[in-house]
Amino acid sequence: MADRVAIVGIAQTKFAPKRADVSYGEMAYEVIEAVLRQTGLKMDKDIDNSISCSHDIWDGQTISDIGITDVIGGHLRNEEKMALDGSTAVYYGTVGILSGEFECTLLMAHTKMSQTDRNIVNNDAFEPIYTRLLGFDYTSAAALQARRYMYKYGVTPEQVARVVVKNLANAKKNAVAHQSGDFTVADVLSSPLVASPLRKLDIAPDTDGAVAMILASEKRARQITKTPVWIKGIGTCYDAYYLGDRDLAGVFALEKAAARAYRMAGIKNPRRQIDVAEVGDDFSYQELLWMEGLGLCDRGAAGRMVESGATEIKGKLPVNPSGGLLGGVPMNVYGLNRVAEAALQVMGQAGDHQVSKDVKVAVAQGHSGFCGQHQCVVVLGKE
Amino acid sequence: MVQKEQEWISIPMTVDVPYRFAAGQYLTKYLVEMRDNGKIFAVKCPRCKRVQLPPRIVCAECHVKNEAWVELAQEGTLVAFTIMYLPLTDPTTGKPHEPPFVYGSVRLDGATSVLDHFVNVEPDMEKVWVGMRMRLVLRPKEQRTGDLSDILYYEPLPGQVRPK
Amino acid sequence: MKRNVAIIGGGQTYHAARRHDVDQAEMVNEAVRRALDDAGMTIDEIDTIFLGNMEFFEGVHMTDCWLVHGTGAYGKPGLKITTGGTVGATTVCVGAHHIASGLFDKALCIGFEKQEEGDTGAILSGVAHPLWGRSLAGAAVGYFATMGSSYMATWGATEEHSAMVAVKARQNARKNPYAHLKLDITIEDALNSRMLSYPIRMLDMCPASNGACAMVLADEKTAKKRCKKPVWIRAMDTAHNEQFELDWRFVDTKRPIFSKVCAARMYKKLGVRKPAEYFDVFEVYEPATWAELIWYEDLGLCGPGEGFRLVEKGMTNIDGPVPVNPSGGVLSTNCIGASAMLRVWEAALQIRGDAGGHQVPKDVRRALTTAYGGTNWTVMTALSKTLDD
Amino acid sequence: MEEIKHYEPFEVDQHLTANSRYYAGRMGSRFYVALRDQQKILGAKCPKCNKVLWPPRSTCHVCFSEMTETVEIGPLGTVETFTVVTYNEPVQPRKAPFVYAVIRLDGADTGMAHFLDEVDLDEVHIGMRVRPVFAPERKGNILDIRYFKPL
Repeated sequence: MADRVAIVGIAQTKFAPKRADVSYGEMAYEVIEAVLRQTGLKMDKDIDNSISCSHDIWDGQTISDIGITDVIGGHLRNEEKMALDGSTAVYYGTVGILSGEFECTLLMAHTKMSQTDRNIVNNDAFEPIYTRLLGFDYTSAAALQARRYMYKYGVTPEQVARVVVKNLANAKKNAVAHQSGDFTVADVLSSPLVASPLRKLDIAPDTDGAVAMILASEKRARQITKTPVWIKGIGTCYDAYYLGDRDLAGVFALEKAAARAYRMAGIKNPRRQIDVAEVGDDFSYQELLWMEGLGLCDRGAAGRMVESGATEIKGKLPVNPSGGLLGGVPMNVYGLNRVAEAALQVMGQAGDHQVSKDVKVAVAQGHSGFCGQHQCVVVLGKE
Repeated sequence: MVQKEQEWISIPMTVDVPYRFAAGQYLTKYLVEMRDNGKIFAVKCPRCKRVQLPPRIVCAECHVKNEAWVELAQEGTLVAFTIMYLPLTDPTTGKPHEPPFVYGSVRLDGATSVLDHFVNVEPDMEKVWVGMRMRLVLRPKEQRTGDLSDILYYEPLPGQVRPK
Repeated sequence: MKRNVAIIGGGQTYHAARRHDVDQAEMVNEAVRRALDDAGMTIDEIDTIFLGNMEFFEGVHMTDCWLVHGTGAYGKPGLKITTGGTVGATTVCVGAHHIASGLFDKALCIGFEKQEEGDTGAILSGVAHPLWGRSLAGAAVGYFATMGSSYMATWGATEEHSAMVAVKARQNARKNPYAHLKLDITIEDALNSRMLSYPIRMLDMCPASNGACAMVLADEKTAKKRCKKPVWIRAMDTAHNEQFELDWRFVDTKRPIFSKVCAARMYKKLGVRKPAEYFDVFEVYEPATWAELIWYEDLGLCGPGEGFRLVEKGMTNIDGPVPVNPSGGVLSTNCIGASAMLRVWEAALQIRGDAGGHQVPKDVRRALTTAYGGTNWTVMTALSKTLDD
Repeated sequence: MEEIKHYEPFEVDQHLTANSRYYAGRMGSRFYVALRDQQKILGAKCPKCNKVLWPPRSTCHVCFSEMTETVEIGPLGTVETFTVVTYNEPVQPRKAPFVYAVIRLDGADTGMAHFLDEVDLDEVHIGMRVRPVFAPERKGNILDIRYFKPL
């Protein structure tokens, strides 16, 4: 029986625009083998169950956990697949251990975006009766959200561009990122227009890669590691589906997911209690929107906060010190990578992109569906 | 008065998603060796010694990485089969295989796994049986592309009589 | 598990080959409303919602997001699960874990498939590895055909035995108003149905159905307060099989098999020694007739090679000593995402005594259900009438 | 053991192609029949929230009430947000550059995502008043509205 759940191991591939050398199962094995080696755990003796996150349509395989059954230890054992963002593996893994059914759970998310076309795949997430034939994809939908958000709160293109400049500079210090560099606001604002107001550098690049993580009950965690990262709070929430149903400048689902996670974690004032945030910036402006949804600043204030430098790696409240998703992380892996990076900050093992302040509490956020319809929040902490 | 039945609207749509699949480290060797050299390679688990086809990175039973390769003989034994009467569509070409045809699982000598493929015998329960010895027939080299369809079919070794 | 979990309500749609009158959300909503009515709850009382669906079969990516108005998930926590044919049962596991964790008291689990909307044949072929077998298009029929021929060759069963399973399923389905294939067929009809892949004939296979199932799960306190006949989830387990070695079809294999391994773990958890006596009814996931016979053996209802004798003697009939699939099973109704959940819900109905025309004529205190999917995977669920059973 | 030999990455192109047919259901069928036969745009009215929702649906996503009443909305509306798309994909029915917008039709409480055309790309703005242009031959799908254009 467990009352607390900890992250006891993390492994990530080096993210790359394309991994032609491996199948998705082999790519998954890289991180599974690494996380087992890191923790000294044995698949058959120590791992009770596993949870994967991916989508059949991305993998090009009906029931695509077939392709990772062998490497994730599924043979004659328990594996369950969440067809949502990778953060939900942490969410459900935590629930499973709290239920008393499992003590040690292996999580893994993977996607090879290079093996298909993201806009064609994402077009299939638009339902066929009223929207799919119009040709929407996640980028064009995000552009509608970006415009509405910037209009409603007077967020400037320069403020949004600052997110890109910050994250790509941070990504230089992150060994697993594949897109990074010293860019100026002018560079971002002169990169090619994709779907106004979004430009090329505003959009997380196509990426192949995988992330694995091991969760354990308190008892097991103590045996496995000296630096467990405790999962203090978790929350998820669905927003409405249709673009026209939602307040696109709003953060309805994220606020609710965060409220649940914060209540569980005993966080009353996120601005003061949270030391670092890793949020789902698959589009630059979303970092601002999600910061507001997480209560890290007032509604509409995130742009000014980024401008002030407060979210820099050395700032008062660093956001995406890893370089975020703009540094290159595959879809569906997004959220598990967010949690992994937040956990590394809590452990003090983020390497060159470790923030300078002491990290006691970190928050990670992942989302699924266009414009962040399904939100997942994970609060991590030290002892 | 007869009420007009409601018309139910439906919207036809073709979902077509392109993929470029990477065979990966293990299947690449299998497909390239079969295509270029007409050889069949399997992997052998260092712990349980199972000889596995297709070659794969992990022995699922032992959770260890497969690193040893073995070349298999191209003769084996029919383990199970069916006579297929359905014109099943090959999703990669969109064309059906002409029924009826025999489809079977053959354990190549030296392998633990079976390899399923067409069996080139008359689709007649009297002409095919479990335990029949088979030979694997590849396409001519110039027609091979690095796909499982580089194997044309299995054919029975000559001179076999159905056991009583 | 840390807290006891009960099924306090459920519902299903009528299952059919065609549902031109509803879109996916409307169809799912039918099952959801029935489940809520059965539980005597409003959607506002539900804490969290889980959707199981194999969206590739409909050709829609992220059905959980689209269908929030049908499922009631708007503004609520929830997850989407896709694990193949097992998904309905996995969704119940996910729901049960959430209740047991103490984080939630009332969960709604939903499984559905609207198979007519997609391209079942193309998507089933996609189960094969893209570079290993997909171009050969053996599909599910070929797999169960080799299973059937292996079973006959090894144990001496005949096509009559699979026909008996085919008839039992469809005759039971006639007693179940929700079932899809309610066929008044005889053994001769089954034996004369169209040959698909020897020895599998048309009536040996499951249909492609449209339908949905939903269940409300709750913790012990809520269940005892709100429900007259809670059904308790006593144990759950999942076992997969590796990607390429599909040995379940070779009935004489010596290798460990997912189904037997999973059953052994379940029986150990529950202290079961004689499953045929311990459980009063079984709902198994049989996509083909031969699979049902093999389930009998793998679940230990009889010895190896004796499964066909059970059906021959009528032991697994609705009024037999070991009733299996009184609902008509997957052979009569297969809406993939819902099929495995229907097994659990039908077993719960038997325990409540609410199965109506297909209620087995005895006191049902315990039930076992299985699921089947992927490359030979299963999820098993054991239910009981009271926590003392 | 076989000597270590290097193999170039081996990749294979395939398609997964599925022929689907989607049913619009109770509310969807009413919407498309009215659009196709009368060039009318219908929303659904929630008996509890009193909100008019587009697209019409049988359950209110907010309060879970069953909805059976449809009301005519639009045809005029207001742009709530928009984007100019500069790239082409096979799934798009129009050639780039084109404009997507979310349009709040008069009388509706939710927006409709659709195309905007016959408009100077520099002049599109939030708050712009627009009206629909219907397809001359209507088949009962969302492209029966070709696009919206400014008043």
